[in-house]
Amino acid sequence: MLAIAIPVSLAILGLAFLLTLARLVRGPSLPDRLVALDTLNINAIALIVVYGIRLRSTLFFEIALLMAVMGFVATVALTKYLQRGDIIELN
Amino acid sequence: MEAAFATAIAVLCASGIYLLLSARVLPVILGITLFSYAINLFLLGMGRLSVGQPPVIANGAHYADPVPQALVLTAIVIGFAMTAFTVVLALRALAIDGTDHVDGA
Amino acid sequence: MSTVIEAIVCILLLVGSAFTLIGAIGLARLPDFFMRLHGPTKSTTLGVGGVVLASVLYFTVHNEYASLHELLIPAFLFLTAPISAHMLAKAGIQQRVKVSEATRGRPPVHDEPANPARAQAANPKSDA
Amino acid sequence: MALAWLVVIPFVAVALVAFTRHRAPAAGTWAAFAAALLGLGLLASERIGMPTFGVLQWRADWIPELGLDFALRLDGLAFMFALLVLAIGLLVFIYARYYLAGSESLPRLYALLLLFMGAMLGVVLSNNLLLLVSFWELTSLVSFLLIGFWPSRPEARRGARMALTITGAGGLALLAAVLLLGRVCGSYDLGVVLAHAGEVQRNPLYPAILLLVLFAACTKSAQFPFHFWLPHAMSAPTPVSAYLHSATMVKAGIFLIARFYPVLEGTDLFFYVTSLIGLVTLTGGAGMALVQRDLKGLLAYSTISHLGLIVLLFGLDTQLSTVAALFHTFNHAVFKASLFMAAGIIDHETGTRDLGRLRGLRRYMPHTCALASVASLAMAGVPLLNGFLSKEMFFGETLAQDLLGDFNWLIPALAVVAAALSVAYSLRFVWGVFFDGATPRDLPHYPPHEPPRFMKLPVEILVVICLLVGLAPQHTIGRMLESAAWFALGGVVPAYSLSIWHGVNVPLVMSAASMIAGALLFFFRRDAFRHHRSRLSEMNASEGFDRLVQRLEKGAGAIVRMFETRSLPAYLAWMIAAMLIVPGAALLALASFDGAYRSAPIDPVTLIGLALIALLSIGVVAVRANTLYALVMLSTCGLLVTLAFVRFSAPDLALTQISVEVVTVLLLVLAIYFLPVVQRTIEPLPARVRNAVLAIAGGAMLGGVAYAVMTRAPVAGIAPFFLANALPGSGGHNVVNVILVDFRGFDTLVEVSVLVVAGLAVKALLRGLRLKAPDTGPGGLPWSSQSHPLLLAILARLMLPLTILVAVFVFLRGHNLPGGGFIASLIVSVALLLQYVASGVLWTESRIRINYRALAGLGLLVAATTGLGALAFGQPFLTSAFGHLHIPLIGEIELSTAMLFDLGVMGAVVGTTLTIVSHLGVRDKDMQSVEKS
Amino acid sequence: MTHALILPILIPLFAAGAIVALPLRAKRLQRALNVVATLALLPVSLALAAGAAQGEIASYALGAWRAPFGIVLQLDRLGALMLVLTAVLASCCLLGTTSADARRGRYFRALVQFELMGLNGAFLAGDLFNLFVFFELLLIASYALLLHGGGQRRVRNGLHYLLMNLVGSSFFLIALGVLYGITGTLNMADMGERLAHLDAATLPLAQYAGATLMLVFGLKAAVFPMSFWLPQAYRSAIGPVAALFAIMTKVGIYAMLRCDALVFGGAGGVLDAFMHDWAWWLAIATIVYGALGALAVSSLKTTTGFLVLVSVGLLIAAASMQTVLAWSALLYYLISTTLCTGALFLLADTLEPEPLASTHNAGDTPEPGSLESLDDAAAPAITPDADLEPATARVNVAPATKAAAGASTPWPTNSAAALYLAAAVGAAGLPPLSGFLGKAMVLAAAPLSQAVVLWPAVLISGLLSIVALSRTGTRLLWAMPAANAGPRVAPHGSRIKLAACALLLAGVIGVTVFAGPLKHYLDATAAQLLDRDAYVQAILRAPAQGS
Amino acid sequence: MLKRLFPHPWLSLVLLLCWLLLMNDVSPGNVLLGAFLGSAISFAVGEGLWLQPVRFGKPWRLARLAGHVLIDIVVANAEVALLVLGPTRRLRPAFIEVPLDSTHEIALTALISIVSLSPGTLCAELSDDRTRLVVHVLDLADEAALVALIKTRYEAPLMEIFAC
Ligand code: NA
Ligand code: NA
Repeated sequence: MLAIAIPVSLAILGLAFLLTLARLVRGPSLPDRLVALDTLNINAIALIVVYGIRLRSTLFFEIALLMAVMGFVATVALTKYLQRGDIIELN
Repeated sequence: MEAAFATAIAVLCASGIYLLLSARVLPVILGITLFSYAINLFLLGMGRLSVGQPPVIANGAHYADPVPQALVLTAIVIGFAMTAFTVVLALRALAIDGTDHVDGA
Repeated sequence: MSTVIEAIVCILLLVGSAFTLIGAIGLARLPDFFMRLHGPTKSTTLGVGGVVLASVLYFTVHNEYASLHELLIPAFLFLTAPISAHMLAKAGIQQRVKVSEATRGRPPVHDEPANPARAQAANPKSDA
Repeated sequence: MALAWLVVIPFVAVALVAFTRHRAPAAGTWAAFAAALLGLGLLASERIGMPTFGVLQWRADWIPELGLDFALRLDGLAFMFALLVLAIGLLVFIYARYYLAGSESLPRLYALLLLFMGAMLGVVLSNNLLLLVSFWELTSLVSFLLIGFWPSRPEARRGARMALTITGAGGLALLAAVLLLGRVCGSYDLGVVLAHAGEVQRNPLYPAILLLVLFAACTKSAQFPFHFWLPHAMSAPTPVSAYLHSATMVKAGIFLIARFYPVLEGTDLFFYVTSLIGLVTLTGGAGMALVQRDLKGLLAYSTISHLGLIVLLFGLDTQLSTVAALFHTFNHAVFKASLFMAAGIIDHETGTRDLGRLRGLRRYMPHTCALASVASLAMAGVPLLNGFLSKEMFFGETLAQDLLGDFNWLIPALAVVAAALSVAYSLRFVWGVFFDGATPRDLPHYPPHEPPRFMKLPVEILVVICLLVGLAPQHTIGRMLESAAWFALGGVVPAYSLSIWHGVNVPLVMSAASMIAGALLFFFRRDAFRHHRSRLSEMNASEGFDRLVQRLEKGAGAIVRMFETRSLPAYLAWMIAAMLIVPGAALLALASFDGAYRSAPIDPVTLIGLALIALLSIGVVAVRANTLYALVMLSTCGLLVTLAFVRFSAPDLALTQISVEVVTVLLLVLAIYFLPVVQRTIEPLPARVRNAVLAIAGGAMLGGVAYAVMTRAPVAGIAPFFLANALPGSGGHNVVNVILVDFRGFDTLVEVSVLVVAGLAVKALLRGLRLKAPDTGPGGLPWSSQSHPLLLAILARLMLPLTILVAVFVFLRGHNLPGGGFIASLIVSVALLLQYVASGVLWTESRIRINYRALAGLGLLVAATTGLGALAFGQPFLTSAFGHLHIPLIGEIELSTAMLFDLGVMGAVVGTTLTIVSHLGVRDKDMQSVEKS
Repeated sequence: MTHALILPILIPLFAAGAIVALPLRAKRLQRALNVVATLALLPVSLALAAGAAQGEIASYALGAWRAPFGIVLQLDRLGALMLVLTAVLASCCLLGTTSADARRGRYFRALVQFELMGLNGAFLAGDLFNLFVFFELLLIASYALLLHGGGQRRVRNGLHYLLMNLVGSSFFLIALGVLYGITGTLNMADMGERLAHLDAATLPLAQYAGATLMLVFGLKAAVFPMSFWLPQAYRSAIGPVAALFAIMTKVGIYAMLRCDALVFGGAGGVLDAFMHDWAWWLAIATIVYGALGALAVSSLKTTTGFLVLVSVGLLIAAASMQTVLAWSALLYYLISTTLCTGALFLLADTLEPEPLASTHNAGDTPEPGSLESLDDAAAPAITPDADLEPATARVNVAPATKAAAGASTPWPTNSAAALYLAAAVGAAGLPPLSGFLGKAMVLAAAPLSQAVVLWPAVLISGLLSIVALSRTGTRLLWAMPAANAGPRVAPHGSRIKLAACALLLAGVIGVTVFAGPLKHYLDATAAQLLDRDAYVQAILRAPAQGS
Repeated sequence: MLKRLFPHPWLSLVLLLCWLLLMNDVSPGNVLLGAFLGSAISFAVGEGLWLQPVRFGKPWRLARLAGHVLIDIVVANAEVALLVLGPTRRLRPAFIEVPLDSTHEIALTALISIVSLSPGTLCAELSDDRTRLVVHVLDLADEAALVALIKTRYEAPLMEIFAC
């Protein structure tokens, strides 16, 4: 059962990844692309978790965890740039 | 697998080189990054491709070659140092010349 | 691994994937930025949530050992996703993204007045 | 040993002069005299003990592997030249003492003259050809300094450089010739080379050797077409001209021809080239001498002409001509040195050397007049003086030679012409300066008077020698000449007689004819001048040389400018092209890129992923003009690379990639704030085409090589050892991490140093950095007025402890699971940086008081000190130890020194990362003003 | 095993770490650390050289992991020689660095120590990747040092230098990857062993990697056509830094020799085709380009930069011959040219001082055209000198001028001129200094077929160097600029710079006088270098160390 | 004593919990290590970096709220999934303003997070004076009802929990 579900799941996630990527490319605005980038990060987490199940390996946990912990920082930086320009301000 | 991997490296490398040769700072930095992606993958490939065999000792019998991975890690760190240096130096140049042209003209 | 558990894992996997896909579809086809911004939350919450639950269940049974650490992944996402969304929305507002005409109300804009501080620093030739 | 002293003494004297130059300038003078006298004494004492055709040798090892010894040789030829160098040197020293009386620069002059004396003695005494080249070039160098003795004069600088360039070039040619000779003969030993004459002439390299030697000789001896440096060298003080440019240095070329004569002569090439050069120089120089206005210029061209005469004599295909050459070398040295000194006296006392202004000095300085007149007549070849004798021999040999066949008459004819010119310019010198007219016109110093008594002494001595040699040649220099000729001719001296009267013969008639013609020419000189000035000034070779040098400089500039465009893209393009073409050539030999090895079949998801990597990288190129979009593309590409690392069994790489990616994005976002928002593509089309070609070729090659290697079966190298020993040897499951902190921990240590340097460099660069802050954001939209959204600030703080916890986890587990100090440190860094982003620098730094730079240094020290610990146990640096600690209740805890090492790494990385990023967005000036208040 | 082997790396590492960790105000301590650490390298490297002179190849297995698995440092005659050279150069540069120099930017002392660490590490590395890492260290430190003092020219040239080398390092990694991919090892001796037995089908890949590697080293050494950055980069560095950089190009040469001999098997090995078809001609092109450049520019630093290219060309030409004779000649010339160019760079600092007023925009004087416009004809309308020829002196020199001239120290002094002369003689390869001997050695070592090209190139380039240096020298030392009539005043710190320069030149004279014994050592060095089996024995078959 | 060791007990507790989750193992050693880290990290961030002191009034209210939120998320996800997949023209997007009563930083943050996490609503803006929340709604049927829902179902319990 899993032998089918995992590939299907991977395929679905892959499709989601592609659709998100399409938004990234289409834009049209910069915030649109940033949303897509942010979502790609989350999609990647899901992909890695499923891939870990497929390999029956827990070695990928740290990767997914790190993406969850750090991924948003890039989004924050980019969005803050759109708002304020300078992302590290004096005060 | 090898062919696809090599193709990806090739395109990454080509894009990287093209950008490296740009006349402005930012594309050059982007180019450095792409080029280093290509090289990191290339180095990884030099240990041959292996799937699902991370070099973490468990009960397995086969592991991916850990050496290229260690090399890539070092290369990434050094690349980061160099990129940071380049970026700030480019800013310094921008502050002096008022242009982001790599030649200052 | 019992079939039941395997089935549950499968369902969780598929549900998670499906919601991720729905989020992506939303992102792809919703008409304006703010509406599209709703998409990722599905990927974040039920999408990753489902997949992670599948993982927890799978490894717990597979390794015969309560493997809960994957739960930290959605936990962190739940913490961080709202920041992302909030910041993205603010960025969208600041960038004056097009808002679907059907939208009721308009977001408030907080423009910086022509900033003397920024202009003052404009001295490109000086390097002292 | 005495030979060595002969060469060394002048250098010792140089040191003495240099040391006493401030405190006791007079001591320098005495040191110079003493050196010359001592040298003369040594030379004489050595010579007296030797048979006429004897050879005295001395050698010491210098570089035996190169065949370069400090080997000296005194034979007849060397003796004659050494005698000239020392004797005229001594006279010049005396003369200079008065010429530069009271000047501060007198010690400098002595030092340089002594230096020159030593170098010149080295040239004539060398028994090793490489040594000879060394001294040869040293003479060029010293003459450069002497010509430029008064550096504030442009013509002195110009003359010095010209002389150095020409004679330096000759020296290089001589080096080449010597190296070739060494190759042919198997040794640089002069004796060996002289013994291999036949082999040298049979060797196909002979023409090259000959031409190189002649080139060297001609440059040094101011032969056409390299003669022009000599007149320009007249900016030197007159003692220098007397010494170098008449008696010694210009004779080095003559010496060289004489020295190599046994090896090189005997071929048509030798005779034709040498005689032709000599002939042209002889006549041309004489003609130019006649039209000079400058007294020293006249003497300079006359020197050129006489040197041409000597060279011509070497080039004539008779044995006796060589004897004549050596004879005239001696004679010329004597009378020309005295003439130069006389000219110097005139210059010294009148303040001018302009032949147009000088006249009638006989009345003011009769003694000098007498001396100069005798010397001039010697130069003119008047009987009873030494010049006459060698000129007679010369005429005789021009008749005896058989070089030109039907045109044999040409050489004697031209010889007579040149002799006539020589008579004319000699007359011009004596008559024009001392006799013509009653009073001199507007002299700078008036009235002129005789110089100090001892200033004339050297001239007197030289004039006496002219007379003595002219009257009793055989008794004065007969033996010396014979001995010198014996060595120049390689052991055979033809019969000749040195006497004043050989009866009425053709040479005597030629002499008489030239005298009369010369007198007539002088009488009608004004017409001749008019005629020549206009023609000859156009043929001024020195201007041609200057133009050549200028053109060379300009041409070189143009060529260099073609490459050194100061354009980075061009430089990179060159480099990448080289990196493609040169190694690519090796790939042509590759039979097939495709090896047989395959890892695994490809699956669709991976294929799509790899395709996306490729497409996204192209995307970055496509959208590079749109800064932020390109950055987003790049991030996405990085994300996919991360996934590729995951897919290809490299979890540690994935972790590193993620964390570095985040920091890089922060860095780049900080940077693009200051960069122009829209990046128009500014490269012209050809550049873009070039870039595209290089890019595609580069990509193809890298991909091809990757494919070629990956499809070859893996080699069992060092990896199995790591996999086998990570756990038992270092106590870690994660082999990659064990490699980084233990097996190859040293790399990591250095790599962290790299990072620390980057941090320092960035901090240094940020200091005083003032950047223009854009008034509007992307799309020309105004910035937001809300600087720190509440939600972000709160969540950033909320995340901090959790993130640190994760970092600790990643750090501790790194040895066994993906992770490690570097990744952990980036996690901490990002968490801290998030505070900066969320709340600003001041807020953050009022709460986190860490000196990041010091942290980085400490981290580095901790890591290094950990490595040092092993030394205490007799183990090499960085040897790790690990152990399992059993604590009741808690269980087993693994401790490893590698962990401490990793901790140091972590400190260094956190410190560096924050050093780099945390202040990038803040203008240094603002920061400083805050720090002050 | 002696731990002394690692001291040349550890001393600067600890010094640098401590300097970074110390608070900024502990200036004295930092300075003391810098001095002690730099000077300590002299006895250490001399002791190591004394050991290496015995002919043993020493190795040091870091972390007690034996070769080829762990990283080993190796010390042979060549490595020892380079260590000594570096220590000597560094000590002289240290002496030639005024506190004003150090203050012109930040972290100067730490950066110098890191640079030394990188250099020494590169000379000791027995592992190819370790060599890469040390290369990166010495490069990044050099970028930072190059920028020391700031200003437009430095920043712009620094950016170019950095990016060139950044891309170069990427190619280093490519070569390294391929070599690992086909040999499975990183230790150089081991890699050499494995390459020697490589199957023919894979050999071209090794040649590809080898050629790439050599070009990367060529980039560091500034071989044509990757040399265009160098003159401007060196020109913009402050004197002591540029002087220290005199060794930078030599690191590239060193790495070429090391890798060609140890990894690729020297003559008859993997790189034969590259050496003959490419390295040789690129070397000749470098010589020609360098000579033309020296002729085309006027500033002393730029001229010296181009002379560096000339010497690099000659060195690579010698390297491509792959014989004991040629390599020993190469090494001799390498020592000589390093010391001479170092001296010239130090001199340039005092003879062509940057205006001190604005440190940041210093040296940013606009230059018409893309090369420096030059000519000493343009510079000086001659001012009266106290020492005119008597004929004119009495008329032209008013007593007032003399008094004015005596009031302030006239600059340049005789000693500066003498030092310039010696350095120029050495750099141009004129007798009797070592530059001439080195050139003669290389020329003598060239086989006839190559001599046909090499000799004219070297001799003519030598002539052009003479022209360039004499022109520069006459302009700087003989012709007073019209703008500030009257004697110039020595820039601050000239005296110690001259002293440093004199020390370097004393080294040159030492190398000249003791050329015999030195050449003996170098012959042994080259012979050892080309004897790969000795390395394999000493490093791979060494008795196990540690536990 | 305990107060001294754990200046921010809730934080330390959360950290301990996270640590145990991270290690995926509840051994005494890990608990001890987790406790140590919980203490050490809270000390490290304690000075100024941490938030206003939190006083949990009613922990069980927190659990109930969490349950509510989870259910809402699942339900809303399903609803929104249909909206997304259906014809997009029928959607009724809107920006609405929600007046706020709570002032506690964490409570506010939690509220914004909850609103944003549940599909169909998205917090776009918090007014500078922290009195109003601008929420974007994907498909707004009844503004007043939604505002009331947010205030009663989420804000009120949060205010209770954080005792403000
Ligand atoms: Na003859
Ligand atoms: Na929501």
